[in-house]
Amino acid sequence: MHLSLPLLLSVALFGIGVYGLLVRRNAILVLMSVELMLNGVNVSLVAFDVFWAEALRAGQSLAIFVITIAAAEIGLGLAILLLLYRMRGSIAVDEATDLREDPA
Amino acid sequence: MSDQSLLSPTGVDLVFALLALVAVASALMVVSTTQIVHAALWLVVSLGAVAGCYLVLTAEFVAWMQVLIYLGAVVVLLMFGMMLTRAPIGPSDDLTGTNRLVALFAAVALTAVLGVLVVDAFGSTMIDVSGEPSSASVMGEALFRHWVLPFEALSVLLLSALVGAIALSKSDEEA
Amino acid sequence: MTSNWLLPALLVVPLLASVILLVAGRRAESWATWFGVGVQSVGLVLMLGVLAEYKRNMSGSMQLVVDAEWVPELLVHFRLGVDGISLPLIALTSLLGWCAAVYTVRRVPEPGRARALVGLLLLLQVGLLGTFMALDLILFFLFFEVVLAPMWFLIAFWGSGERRRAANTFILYTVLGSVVMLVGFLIVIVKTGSADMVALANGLGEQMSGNAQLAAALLILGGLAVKTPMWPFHTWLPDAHTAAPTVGSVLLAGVLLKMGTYGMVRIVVPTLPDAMVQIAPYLAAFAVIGILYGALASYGQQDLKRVIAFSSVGHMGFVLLGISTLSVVGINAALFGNIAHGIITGLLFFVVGGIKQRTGTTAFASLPRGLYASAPRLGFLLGFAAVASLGMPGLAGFWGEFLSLVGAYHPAVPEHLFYRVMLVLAAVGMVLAAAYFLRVLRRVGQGAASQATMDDVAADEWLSWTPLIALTVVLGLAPVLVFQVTDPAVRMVVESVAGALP
Amino acid sequence: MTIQSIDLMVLAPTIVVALGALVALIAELVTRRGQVAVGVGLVTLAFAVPFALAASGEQTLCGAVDADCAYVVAPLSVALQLIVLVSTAIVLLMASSDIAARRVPGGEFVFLILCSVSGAVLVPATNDLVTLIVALEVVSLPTFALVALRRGEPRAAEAALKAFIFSIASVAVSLYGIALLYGTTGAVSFNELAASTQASGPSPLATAGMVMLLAVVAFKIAAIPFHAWAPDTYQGATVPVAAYLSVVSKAAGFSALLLITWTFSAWSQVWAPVVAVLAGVTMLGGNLLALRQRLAVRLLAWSSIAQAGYILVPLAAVAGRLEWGPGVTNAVVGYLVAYAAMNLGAFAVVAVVARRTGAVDWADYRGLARRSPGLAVALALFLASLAGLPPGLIGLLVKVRVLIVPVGSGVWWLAAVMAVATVIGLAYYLAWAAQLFRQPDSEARPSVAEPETGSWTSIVAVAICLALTVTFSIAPSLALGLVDRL
Amino acid sequence: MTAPLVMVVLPAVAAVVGLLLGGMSRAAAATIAVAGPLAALVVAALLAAEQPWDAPIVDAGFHGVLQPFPAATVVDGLAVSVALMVCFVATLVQIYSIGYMKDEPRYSSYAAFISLFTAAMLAVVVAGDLLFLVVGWEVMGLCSYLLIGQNWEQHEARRAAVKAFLVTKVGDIGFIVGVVVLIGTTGTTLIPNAVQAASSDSTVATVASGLILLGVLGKSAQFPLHAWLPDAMAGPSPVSALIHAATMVAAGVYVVARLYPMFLASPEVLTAMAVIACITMLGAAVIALVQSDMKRVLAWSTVSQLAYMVAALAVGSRDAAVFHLLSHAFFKALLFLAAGAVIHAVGSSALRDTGGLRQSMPVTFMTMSIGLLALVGVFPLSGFFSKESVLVAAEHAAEGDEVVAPWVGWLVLVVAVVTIAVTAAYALRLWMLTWVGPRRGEARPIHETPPVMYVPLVLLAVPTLLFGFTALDVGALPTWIQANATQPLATPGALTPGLLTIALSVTALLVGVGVGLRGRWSSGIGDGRSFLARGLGVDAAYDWLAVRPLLVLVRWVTEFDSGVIQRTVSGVGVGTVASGRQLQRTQRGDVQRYVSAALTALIVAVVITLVAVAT
Repeated sequence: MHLSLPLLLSVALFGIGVYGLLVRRNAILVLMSVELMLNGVNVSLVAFDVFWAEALRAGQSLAIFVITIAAAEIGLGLAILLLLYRMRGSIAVDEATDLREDPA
Repeated sequence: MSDQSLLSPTGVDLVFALLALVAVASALMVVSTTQIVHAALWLVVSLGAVAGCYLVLTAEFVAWMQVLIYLGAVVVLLMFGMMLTRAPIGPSDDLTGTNRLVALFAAVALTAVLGVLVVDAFGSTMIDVSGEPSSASVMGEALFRHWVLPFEALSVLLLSALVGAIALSKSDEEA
Repeated sequence: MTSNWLLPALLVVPLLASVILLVAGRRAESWATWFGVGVQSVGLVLMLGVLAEYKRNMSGSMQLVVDAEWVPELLVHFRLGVDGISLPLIALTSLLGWCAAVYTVRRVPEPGRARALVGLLLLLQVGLLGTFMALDLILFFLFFEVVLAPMWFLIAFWGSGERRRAANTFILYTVLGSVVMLVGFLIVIVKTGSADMVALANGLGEQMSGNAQLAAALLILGGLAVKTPMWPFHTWLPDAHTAAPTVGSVLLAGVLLKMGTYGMVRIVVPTLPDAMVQIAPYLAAFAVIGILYGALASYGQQDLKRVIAFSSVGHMGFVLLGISTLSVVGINAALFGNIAHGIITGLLFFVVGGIKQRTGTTAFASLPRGLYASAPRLGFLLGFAAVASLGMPGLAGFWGEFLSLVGAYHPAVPEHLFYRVMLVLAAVGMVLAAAYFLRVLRRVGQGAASQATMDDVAADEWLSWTPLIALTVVLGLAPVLVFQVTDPAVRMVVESVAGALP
Repeated sequence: MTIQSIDLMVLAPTIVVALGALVALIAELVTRRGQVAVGVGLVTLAFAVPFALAASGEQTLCGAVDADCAYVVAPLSVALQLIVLVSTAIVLLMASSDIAARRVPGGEFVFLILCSVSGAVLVPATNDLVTLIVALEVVSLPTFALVALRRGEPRAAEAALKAFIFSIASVAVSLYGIALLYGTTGAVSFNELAASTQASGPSPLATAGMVMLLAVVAFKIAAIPFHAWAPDTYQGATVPVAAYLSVVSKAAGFSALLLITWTFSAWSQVWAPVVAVLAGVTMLGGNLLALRQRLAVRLLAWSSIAQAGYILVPLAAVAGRLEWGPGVTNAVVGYLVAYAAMNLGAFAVVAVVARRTGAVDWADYRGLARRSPGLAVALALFLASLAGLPPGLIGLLVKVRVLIVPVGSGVWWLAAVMAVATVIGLAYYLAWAAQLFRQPDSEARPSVAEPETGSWTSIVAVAICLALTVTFSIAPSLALGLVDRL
Repeated sequence: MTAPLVMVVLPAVAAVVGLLLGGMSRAAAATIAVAGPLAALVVAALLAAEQPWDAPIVDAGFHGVLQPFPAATVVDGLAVSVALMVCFVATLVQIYSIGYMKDEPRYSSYAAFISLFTAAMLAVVVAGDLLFLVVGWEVMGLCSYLLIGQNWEQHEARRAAVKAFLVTKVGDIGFIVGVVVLIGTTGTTLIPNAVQAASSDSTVATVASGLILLGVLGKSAQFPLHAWLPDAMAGPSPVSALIHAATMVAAGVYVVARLYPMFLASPEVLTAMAVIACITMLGAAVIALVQSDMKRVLAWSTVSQLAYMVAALAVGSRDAAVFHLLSHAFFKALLFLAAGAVIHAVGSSALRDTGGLRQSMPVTFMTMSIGLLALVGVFPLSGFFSKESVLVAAEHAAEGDEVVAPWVGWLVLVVAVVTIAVTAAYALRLWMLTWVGPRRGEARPIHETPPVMYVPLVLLAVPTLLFGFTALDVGALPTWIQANATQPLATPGALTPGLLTIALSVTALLVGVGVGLRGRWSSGIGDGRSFLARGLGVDAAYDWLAVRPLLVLVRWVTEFDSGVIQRTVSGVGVGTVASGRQLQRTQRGDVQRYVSAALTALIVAVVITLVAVAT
């Protein structure tokens, strides 16, 4: 099959993830967008892995690691945003601006 | 592998393209829907489609991992997160911030640049997906023969994420 | 040689002393100033030791050399030495340091904190002496920088008026200069693989390509020009002087400025002769602009300290003019001018500081008239220092300026006609210098005394000022005391330029 | 299925640290005393140091045969490991007071920090992109928890969230870069990649991948424009955690950058200009933004951004006539060593002062020389070192060492930018130092808290940093020649 | 130490001692003050008695510029004769000052400055080295500043002092540069060697002597740098006597005489000197005619008389110039001291306050009359002979016997003769307004001055009366002056009067006296504000040509400094901080914007790198 197909899928997922990351206000939606980005990466990795088909299976191995990393990140991320929710009563990312420059 | 033009699709191509279309469309829904819960559902669809793609690409093990971890764990976690933060069930207008133009620009630019580059580099490259799927045993061998170190490091990562999450969730009660 | 410990000792003694003051805690406040005098006296004795060990007949070569590898990664050696070019400046530094210490005993400026003040003065001393002793480019740069922080503290904490602003301008401007200089140094080091100033001067530097020499020379000169200060890089000086406490001004004008011109003679001229020959006429032009500009600007100032500060711009212009001739006479004149300006302007700032202490101001608008009447001795010293500063023959200020002119008549570079025009303009500057100093005397010294009497010069002031007064006269009558030391070394420097001349 | 034969001794530093993390967690659970965890942490780090030093020459995890082994130690990596281990020990000393005061849970804190360290010790010895990116994640992830672990500070979560989001975004970008590089070369191990890059020039796709790979590094070292999280996060975190982020986390970032640039040294035309621009923008921007800071930690945050810019300079200079080599790495490592000592010192003083008086604002430092002369003098020295002004000689010398690289390779504009940036930097360091020695306000605010138990450990941290800074100033070769000595 | 050096050092020591022991008793100060010049006088006399001397140059052995103090001295007739005169006048001035400055609180510094002044003048006189010469030259300028400004409580004195210093300093630009040129081209600082070398090259001679002439114009108060001298009368009268008769103004003429071979090598410079001298000579005399102040009359007279000397130098007769210098020193010192006595008695130097003092101050009257007669040039007083020698020299030049063109000789001759008439007129006017007629001014008892003041007058009257006769013994004075000279100049005998010149001068004198007797002088005293009285507007010219442009420059520079240079520097600082503030606006706390910026930058970096790598 065409290598470019999975690659284009990967690019599309990554791009969509970037958009969501930058635009979604709810922190959980942001986390979801990140998952999309990582999936984009993984599609590439798997496709290239198939393409090169080398012995170490580096692409697929990394894809598995990325999935694991994503899980860990989501876990911790949720903990952080729950904390945020406890502190602020909201998980709107763009409202968490207590820490900022104060150009007087 | 023989060089073939992008415009002469094979059967596998069509299957993959369909799955990809589903994945992309539902991904778009994830980032644009006005209901948080829907977003989670669309995410499930998208990730499932991607898992299908992996299967087409003969990456069997990765596909199972995708289903297990993502659909089984991550999405569930996210659902819990929604519940705990009392996410509204109905549609809400304020899910998208004011950053839309910049975000759109960044996303489109990134997609365009990478898309052009990818097509430029591999536009006519074919891959062979008729071979033996890389099953759990294949991947396990690769992982434990060569990727022990990152694997072990990941265990530290998971553990620390776990402990961190626990510590954070109890941190205020003790204070 | 057995007396090689002298130079390191000159650095270590004040350094240790400042550390002692640092750790001594508040109980040191009571004895800090006396301690300072003691340490500076030890320094003076060590200095006499250096003078005794110094072989005048070998003035052209480095003496009392100390050399130890320090940071091999940067080719830095802890390399010290003294020759005819540096000896007078080292002596001047020791002397002015002593004078400042004596002056401080009874006159700690507001807000007190004698311990910190003395400690900083001693640290300053380390940097100043080190700069004049260093024989390694990086080491030179380090000592060059050591001076900054103490001086900044002096101005920012013991100064008056807009002291913070002035201190910040001082340090930021001069640091910019020294960073630029550092880049020049690094070019030299990278291109030659050596940071040894002696080796570089003895031909290693000339091996650099023309463009590299030019770039390095421009950068180094640029950095040193800020310190000198050369017009138009002088802006930090008047503010710093106006704000600085008396001892700060004395050391600033007396020694700090000399680091710039010293660096030119020590490093740029012998190491980068080809470039120097190209740059020299431009340097001369800047020097002469500085002379005229300094004089005119001095005339327009409304504050005694600013007048003297701008006069320094003019005087250093003469020094630069001397250097720019690249001739034996000119460079000797420059070195002499350095010393003379250090002594005389040091004295001027002491006296002006005395006036400020008594009247609380240095602004013409509020200064009482008739100092000659209200405090005749102080008035006399003001007149004496002013007259010496305006280049009266028979006093030290004259020789540097006059011989710069002589040097400019026969520069080592080919642009003779240009230099002669510069010569005439510089001579005009000498007259203008007379004009603004007479204005000062007329405004401050003369006139019916608006304040009946004022405390005249006190004993401790006499003690700290007398060496300067005496040297002003002695060097005015016997400039050879300096020239016999500088001349052989200058000849070595000029020799290295000779090959670069077309 | 044969498990890869591994030489565990080579991996010992990482293993020791990871095990130590568990021990610390358990010890706290058992004893219910956070200080015990700190003690375990310190002992762990002390154990790890000789293991790290034991590696002589170049060793791999898999024995000498396998050049593609995932873990390779060389003097350069040992030096970086040492920086990480010693710095963490100092951070633990600083944090000990927080733990004693129950501001943070001791066991979890030490566990998380040691987990992160195990990654940081791993990073400089990794030998492929997969392990590298995983190790970097191991460094990062626990730190977000550490940032959020600050009881009684409502903004801690916000601080952690910012770092977290920034981190996952940049990691995703870098992962994509890795995917692209893998796709174009078919390799992830550094040796193969190096061979492949030497064989052919960068294709457009590889170029894009290369640049994207740098994102995670830029995030870790907080280089502009990947810096914006740093000031906010530092401010929200406890001071020791901020110190950890600014030194250890950065050291890991630079370790990664060194490995990446070494691997792709044949493609320096791709990354060197990027790094150069990064360096220039970071130096200038960091210093400019620091100019008007009045909160101690925030100022140090911007300062450490600027400092990262300086450390980038030698690598950036590879854009000119210079090969990647010891001339570059020694400058980077030398600066990192000095930076660790002086920056941790500054943070340590801030920690002590904040704990004693609750002071976070600049104005609270006014008259510190009166109240605690020792602290004031130490802070002044650290600031002078950061500024590169004697008596902070080591700070000056490493700047010289760094500056000499672009001068030697003819990247003039970078040298010029560094010169200007240094001058701007001087302004705020000095302004802060001036505060210390000013007369205290007549209406000085009453000190919020009296000296607490356990704050002596922070003082020890200050003392260690002071001793290191002074030692380095007297014998700069210890820092500048560290790699050559290993 | 050599005798000439001792001569310089003795008064200098007196000055230093006087300054250091400022608080000592008045008597001690006076003793030291008189002792200095007196000792120098003794040394000078001993030196004179030693003639013939061994070597013309007493050399310290150094010729380069980097020498120990450049103390080479010359001992020749020229130096010794002038030195004798200087010491003599200075001693008398010091003695006179004891009385004149009786009520002066700052007497000791005053006396010390006079001693220093004497030392400086002696340094100029005996200097065998250009640098030594410069030192004496400049210190003298300083002392004149200090002494003119002795009464610095008064605005006039302050102004005059600064003016004297600055105007002469302007001339000194030329002087210094000239010396630099001389040293630079000849490579030596020894005067005889340098002069010899320079005179062999007419370009160098012209440049160097032209430049040095500028200094001479300043010091000797020649047009256009003369305007300081009349104002300098703000100083005490003894100071005027010293500065404006015997020392400072003479120094200019003396230096030309010292460097004369070089000047002779440049007819252009001599011609310029002649023209300047003629303008100055007649102009100053005419101005003297309308002055309302006794001392100002004498001051302008000094300017005019100095022009005679410069004219003599211009027409090739150094000896005539020196002759007139010496005789003028005596009678002008006498006149100033006498005027001082009158002021002392009357309390004012304005001619409107004098008149009819003949009976009350007989000694002063007699001596001042002798001085005025000498000034006018009445036989057989010294002024007659010395002025005749100048006329004779001009006549020689007119006949074409000298290096300058004949017209120069004619010019000098004619102007000098005319000036004699004017001189006679203003001298007569001064005499009549002071001594004859009714007493004007406030009525107060007038007494003769104490002996300490009138004895010096008498002592000065002696050489005024008799010095001229040295010219009668054909060749005696020229021989003396030229004794031991390194470069012998004119033929002896030129100083004796000639028939033609006697006829001309006597005629002119009679005309002048006639005019003087017919004038109704007492009516016009006191306005002193006519164009003439203000010195032909030279002050205004200074003002417009030098002072105002300079002040404008000062303003420009000051404004440029604060407005451009300083503002640039502080602008950079302010701009830096401001840009920091602008950058702070990018840090609003919204992490999504942070990441947006980072990713956008990343995309830009990717694109740029792609383009850069591709090209």
